[in-house]
Amino acid sequence: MPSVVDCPIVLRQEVAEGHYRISVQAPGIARVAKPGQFAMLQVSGGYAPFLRRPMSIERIFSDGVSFLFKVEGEGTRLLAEMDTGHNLSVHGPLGNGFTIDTVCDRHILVAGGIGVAPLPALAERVKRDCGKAPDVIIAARTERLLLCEDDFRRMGCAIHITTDDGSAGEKALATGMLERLAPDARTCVYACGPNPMLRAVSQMMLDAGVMCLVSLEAQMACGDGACLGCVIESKSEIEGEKMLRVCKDGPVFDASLIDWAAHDLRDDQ
Amino acid sequence: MPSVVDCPIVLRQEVAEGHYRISVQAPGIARVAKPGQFAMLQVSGGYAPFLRRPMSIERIFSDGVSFLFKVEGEGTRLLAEMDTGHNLSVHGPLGNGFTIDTVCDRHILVAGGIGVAPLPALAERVKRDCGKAPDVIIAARTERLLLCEDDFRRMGCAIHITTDDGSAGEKALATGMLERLAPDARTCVYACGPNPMLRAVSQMMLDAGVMCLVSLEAQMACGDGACLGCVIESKSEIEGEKMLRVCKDGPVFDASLIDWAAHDLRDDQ
Amino acid sequence: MSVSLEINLGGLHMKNPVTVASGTFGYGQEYDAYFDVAQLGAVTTKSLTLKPRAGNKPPRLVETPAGMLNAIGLQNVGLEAYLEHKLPFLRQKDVPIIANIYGHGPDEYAELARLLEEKGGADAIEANLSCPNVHDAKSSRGTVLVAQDPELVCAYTKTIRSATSLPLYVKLTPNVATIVEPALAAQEGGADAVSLINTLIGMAIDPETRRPRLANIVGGLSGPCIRPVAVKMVWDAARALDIPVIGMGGICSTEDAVQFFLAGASAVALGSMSFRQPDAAIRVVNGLADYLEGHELSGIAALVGGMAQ
Amino acid sequence: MSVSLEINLGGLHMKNPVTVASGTFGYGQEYDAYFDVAQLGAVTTKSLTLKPRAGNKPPRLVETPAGMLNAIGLQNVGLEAYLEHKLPFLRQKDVPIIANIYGHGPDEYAELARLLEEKGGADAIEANLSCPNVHDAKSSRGTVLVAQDPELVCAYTKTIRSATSLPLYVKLTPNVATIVEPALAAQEGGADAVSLINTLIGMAIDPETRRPRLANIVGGLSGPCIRPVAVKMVWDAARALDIPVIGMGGICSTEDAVQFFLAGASAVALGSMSFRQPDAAIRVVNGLADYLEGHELSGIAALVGGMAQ
Ligand SMILES: Cc1cc2nc3c(=O)[nH]c(=O)nc-3n(C[C@H](O)[C@H](O)[C@H](O)COP(=O)(O)OP(=O)(O)OC[C@H]3O[C@@H](n4cnc5c(N)ncnc54)[C@H](O)[C@@H]3O)c2cc1C
Ligand SMILES: Cc1cc2nc3c(=O)[nH]c(=O)nc-3n(C[C@H](O)[C@H](O)[C@H](O)COP(=O)(O)OP(=O)(O)OC[C@H]3O[C@@H](n4cnc5c(N)ncnc54)[C@H](O)[C@@H]3O)c2cc1C
Ligand SMILES: Cc1cc2nc3c(=O)[nH]c(=O)nc-3n(C[C@H](O)[C@H](O)[C@H](O)COP(=O)(O)O)c2cc1C
Ligand SMILES: Cc1cc2nc3c(=O)[nH]c(=O)nc-3n(C[C@H](O)[C@H](O)[C@H](O)COP(=O)(O)O)c2cc1C
Ligand code: FES
Ligand code: FES
Repeated sequence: MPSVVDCPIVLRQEVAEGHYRISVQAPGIARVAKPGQFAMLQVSGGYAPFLRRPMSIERIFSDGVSFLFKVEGEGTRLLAEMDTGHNLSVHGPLGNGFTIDTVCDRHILVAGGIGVAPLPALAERVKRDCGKAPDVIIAARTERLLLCEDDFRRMGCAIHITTDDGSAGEKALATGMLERLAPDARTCVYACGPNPMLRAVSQMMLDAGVMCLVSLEAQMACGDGACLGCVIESKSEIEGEKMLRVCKDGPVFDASLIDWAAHDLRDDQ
Repeated sequence: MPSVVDCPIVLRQEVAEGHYRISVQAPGIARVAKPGQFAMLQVSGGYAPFLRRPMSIERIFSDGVSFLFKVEGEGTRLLAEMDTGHNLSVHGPLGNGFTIDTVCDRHILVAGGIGVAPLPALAERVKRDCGKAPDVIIAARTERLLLCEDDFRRMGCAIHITTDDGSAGEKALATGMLERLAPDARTCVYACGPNPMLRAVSQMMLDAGVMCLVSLEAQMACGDGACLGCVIESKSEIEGEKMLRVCKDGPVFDASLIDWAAHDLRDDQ
Repeated sequence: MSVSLEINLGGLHMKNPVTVASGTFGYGQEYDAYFDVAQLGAVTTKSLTLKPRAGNKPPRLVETPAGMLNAIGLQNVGLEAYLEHKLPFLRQKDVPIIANIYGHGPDEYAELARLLEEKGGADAIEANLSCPNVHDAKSSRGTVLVAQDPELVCAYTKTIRSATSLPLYVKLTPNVATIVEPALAAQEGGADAVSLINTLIGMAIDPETRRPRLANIVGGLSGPCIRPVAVKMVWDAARALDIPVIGMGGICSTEDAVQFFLAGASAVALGSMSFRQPDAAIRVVNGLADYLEGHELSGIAALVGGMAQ
Repeated sequence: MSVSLEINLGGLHMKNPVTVASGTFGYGQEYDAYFDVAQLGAVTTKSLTLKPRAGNKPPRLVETPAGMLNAIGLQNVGLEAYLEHKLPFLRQKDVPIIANIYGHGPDEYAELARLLEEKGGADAIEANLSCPNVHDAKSSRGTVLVAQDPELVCAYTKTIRSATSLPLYVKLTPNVATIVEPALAAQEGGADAVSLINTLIGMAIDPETRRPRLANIVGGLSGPCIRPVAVKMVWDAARALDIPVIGMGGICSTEDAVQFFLAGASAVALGSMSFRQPDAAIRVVNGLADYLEGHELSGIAALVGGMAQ
């Protein structure tokens, strides 16, 4: 069950230029949170910004959770200014989270840019549930923006790095690297990142008959499935609905469900 | 000339429950500021609260100024949360400030509650210009809310304390104490505090033929005399205007100018 | 002193004068995790249509200063699925249901009202004559919202009125020169109350892509930013009407709600604030009890229209 | 690349498309400390009336979420004192003056326009037909703002038009069902541009004292909170009109201004934002030059109405 709790910030780090990690003490949320779920964070005491900001849960600890975010606009700027000690109002955990198919032999996590955010928790859970740390592809624009590499390494993940400019790992896109890892029918791929990447990964995996889960983003107001603001179009109807709520029916979707053609590209990076 | 400057906060103190002092580094403003002037402080990076908050200049140092304020609502709450190092946008100095009539033998400052804010700077200036520290009446609800006592003492002021509950000084109103100090035609009285106090002090002094300056408050938007939002009614017209702008024509007024009968009492404490 | 928050809203008994605004609270169950919705005076549903509606294409939301624009486009499960899947949760709670309805033309509204009454799907009807995200009423002045045309408001209300004996509330738009005309028209048509205000029509453009932020281009503005407009319209309407006003538009706190009562609202609804604070409505219920007690008032009626001048 | 921000606004040459909103910039001199007002495209004055006006009783201001309500009530020095005391400062600056005027009935507007032209007190006239803080037009629907009645708008505009050869802008209210009707009426009456939007009517009540926060009870809502409403009205009007639109309402930044241009505004005015940031208008002038350069646009015209769909 989600709840709304004032949580003291216990850690705040600038992990890369314009990228921050904050950890909050939130035992109640930590107890029930699943990898891939998110929380709505209140970024301002005043009414501008009015709405909370959705943030993936990066890691789940015994007495709290962490968030990893990039400063995009006013809301994330305010969040970045919050220091340890400040009480952050956290509404969560929300959404469905990743379902780990333990029958799969191999698990590959694909992170594009800040899309890495929900994957550390997932990697930990895969390791626990499947007995083996997953492969992780970390794709970033440039070396400085590679996030969480050490965390994945510590968990024992096999790490595959690509950068747009070749400053670290391979000069390639995530898809190129994924192709080389040759996922097969007994592989499960989990991807989070910019829409063009997700679309390409989805298409590749669908064509190859590989199970693929993607974590999507959308503008959100409630996070609870009530406002119907965060929808995306699905290929098939679910309980008579063609419009899926990213907050409630997702944010993690089976890639085969998404109508990528209808998916509006205006927010794409 | 007023300006708008981002000023680092160099000191922040909780001086009494819900009462704070902040000092900012602002050499340009300090150079031109006069006692009784104020500044408009931006309390939020977002647009709620939208308007700046007017605050009297408490003291003027060589490289900055201080403000002393009481938390009233959202804006002052946000101000109280700002810590040293934060850049506070300061728009000032604004308003006319106190005119010190150096011909007077005696100067009495009357502070009611947080109305003490502009008086330390004034006391310092009176001492400098007239060669003698003024008398100061500090009126507060209770002992804990007596502000700036030590500061005035250090300047060598004669201090007269009254509290509503008798917890310090005399159990009396500021007017009672003022009466006892027996101001005469060669005295100048300067008062700042809640409207009922100002009205009473003004009436007493006008009746006694004593020169009296009062510092008023009003809801303000621009602080520059442009919006005409902060007006009060005057008894006589000044350049054809019956409506005086607290921000530009004041905030310090000769008590004889104010039409206390027309003065709306809804904001009175 | 124990205060009573009870009211009778045009025939509907409510244990307190606080409901939620249509479209901001789903069908109630969405907020079950945060508080017992039975503590509300009533639950108001998302607008229901006869058939399910997919709504507008995304993006449907954009944040604006102290508020937001939405262009959901009345996505809803339709009457049948509401009765089958959404109603049972609400009925198992002891809370009155205000079913908000939207139809093409007066007959569809009437049909919805009739069916809702017949199937026990509502304790009161709120007819949304003012959705800014769909445009299908025609008048001599071009395409307008029904609620912008007092004659249409009166005609629609009459038709719905004749189809149901449930309390009937008519929801109006603030996009009018004066709210008094459509409000009086609703009263004349037989409404038991008017709901004020729906969202203000607005839009936002992305300066980089140069595209509208909403796929629908225009949307409805809600949140604290519109509160002063809403209070004014409630004040105007309440003085002109004999029937009660349900006030809404930017209510975030008990103090905000009190403003609406003082302006003349008999009940209030929390909308967008539930997005920011899921239990906002119940906080206002509790806050009102404290306010009445603190001010030694025996009931809400003592506040309604009580602005001092 | 050097970009030009120059525009011609219904006959007025401006070095850039940025002015200030009437009533938020005094008579220009108030902001002299912060920047050289000659850098603006034009200075728009506080509404002028034939005789001095004392305005409403205080309190006249109250802050609201992301905005403010004002009920100044057109306090101003009157035409004579304007010409004598305020004009000299502006004339010593090389900046066009848009004199905003307010009158009782069309003839007073006409008289003001005539005198302003005769005495060289203005380079363009903006007729404020939409002040929410004074009510003196009568129509069949009761007391309304002139700008709420398209017939009155047309008639007033014609009368003022006949009294002056200066560019004539007509300022309209957002408190209408559709902005297109009064905007077309202004055009038909001979306006050279319309100014959109004046403040939205609103009010606020103090829950403790139960009194209205403004002595005038109601006031005009301005600031970023109303921006989405303003952009929508500019978009509607610009598509319907042949004459240019001056966009205003909540503009705080270059990005906000760009929204208005994309929606169809030919010029913009900064209002309440000057209170928060005295040099806001000049920041937008500079920001627009950067924006055009950054987007490789040669002039503002390339943006106007350029929203992609
Ligand atoms: C389920 C979910 C999980 C997310 N997890 C993370 C995360 O772990 N780390 C992280 O850095 N970001 C995450 N995001 C994106 C994050 O919510 C946005 O970056 C943030 O809301 C932007 O707020 P802002 O006020 O800074 O920017 P704004 O000024 O509101 O907008 C700046 C830019 O960000 C875009 N944006 C705004 N809101 C959203 C949104 N809700 N979703 C996507 N884009 C948006 C805007 O379109 C605009 O281009 C997540 C989004 C969702 C929906
Ligand atoms: C020239 C001037 C100098 C001032 N100097 C000081 C000072 O040195 N120290 C200090 O503590 N306060 C001072 N004030 C008052 C201070 O500006 C207000 O307390 C503050 O603006 C309240 O903001 P808020 O957001 O906290 O409260 P809000 O939520 O805006 O309002 C809370 C309460 O404060 C009242 N209030 C709001 N704004 C003003 C205002 N501009 N003037 C008077 N009352 C207001 C409201 O009516 C309300 O009752 C001064 C005011 C003026 C006009
Ligand atoms: C996301 C969203 C969806 C809405 N959907 C409806 C609706 O389906 N029917 C309706 O009558 N009003 C709808 N409204 C309007 C609200 O019921 C309410 O009138 C408006 O939001 C003003 O209240 P607020 O400012 O408290 O949100 C919706 C508002 C929002 C924000
Ligand atoms: C304090 C104040 C005074 C105003 N006075 C006038 C006026 O005298 N004449 C007029 O036409 N508009 C007046 N307006 C309206 C503004 O010119 C402008 O249309 C409105 O404020 C919207 O712009 P903004 O949101 O940028 O402030 C006034 C607005 C404010 C805030
Ligand atoms: S954010 Fe409200 S339904 Fe998803
Ligand atoms: S605050 Fe604008 S004139 Fe005084």
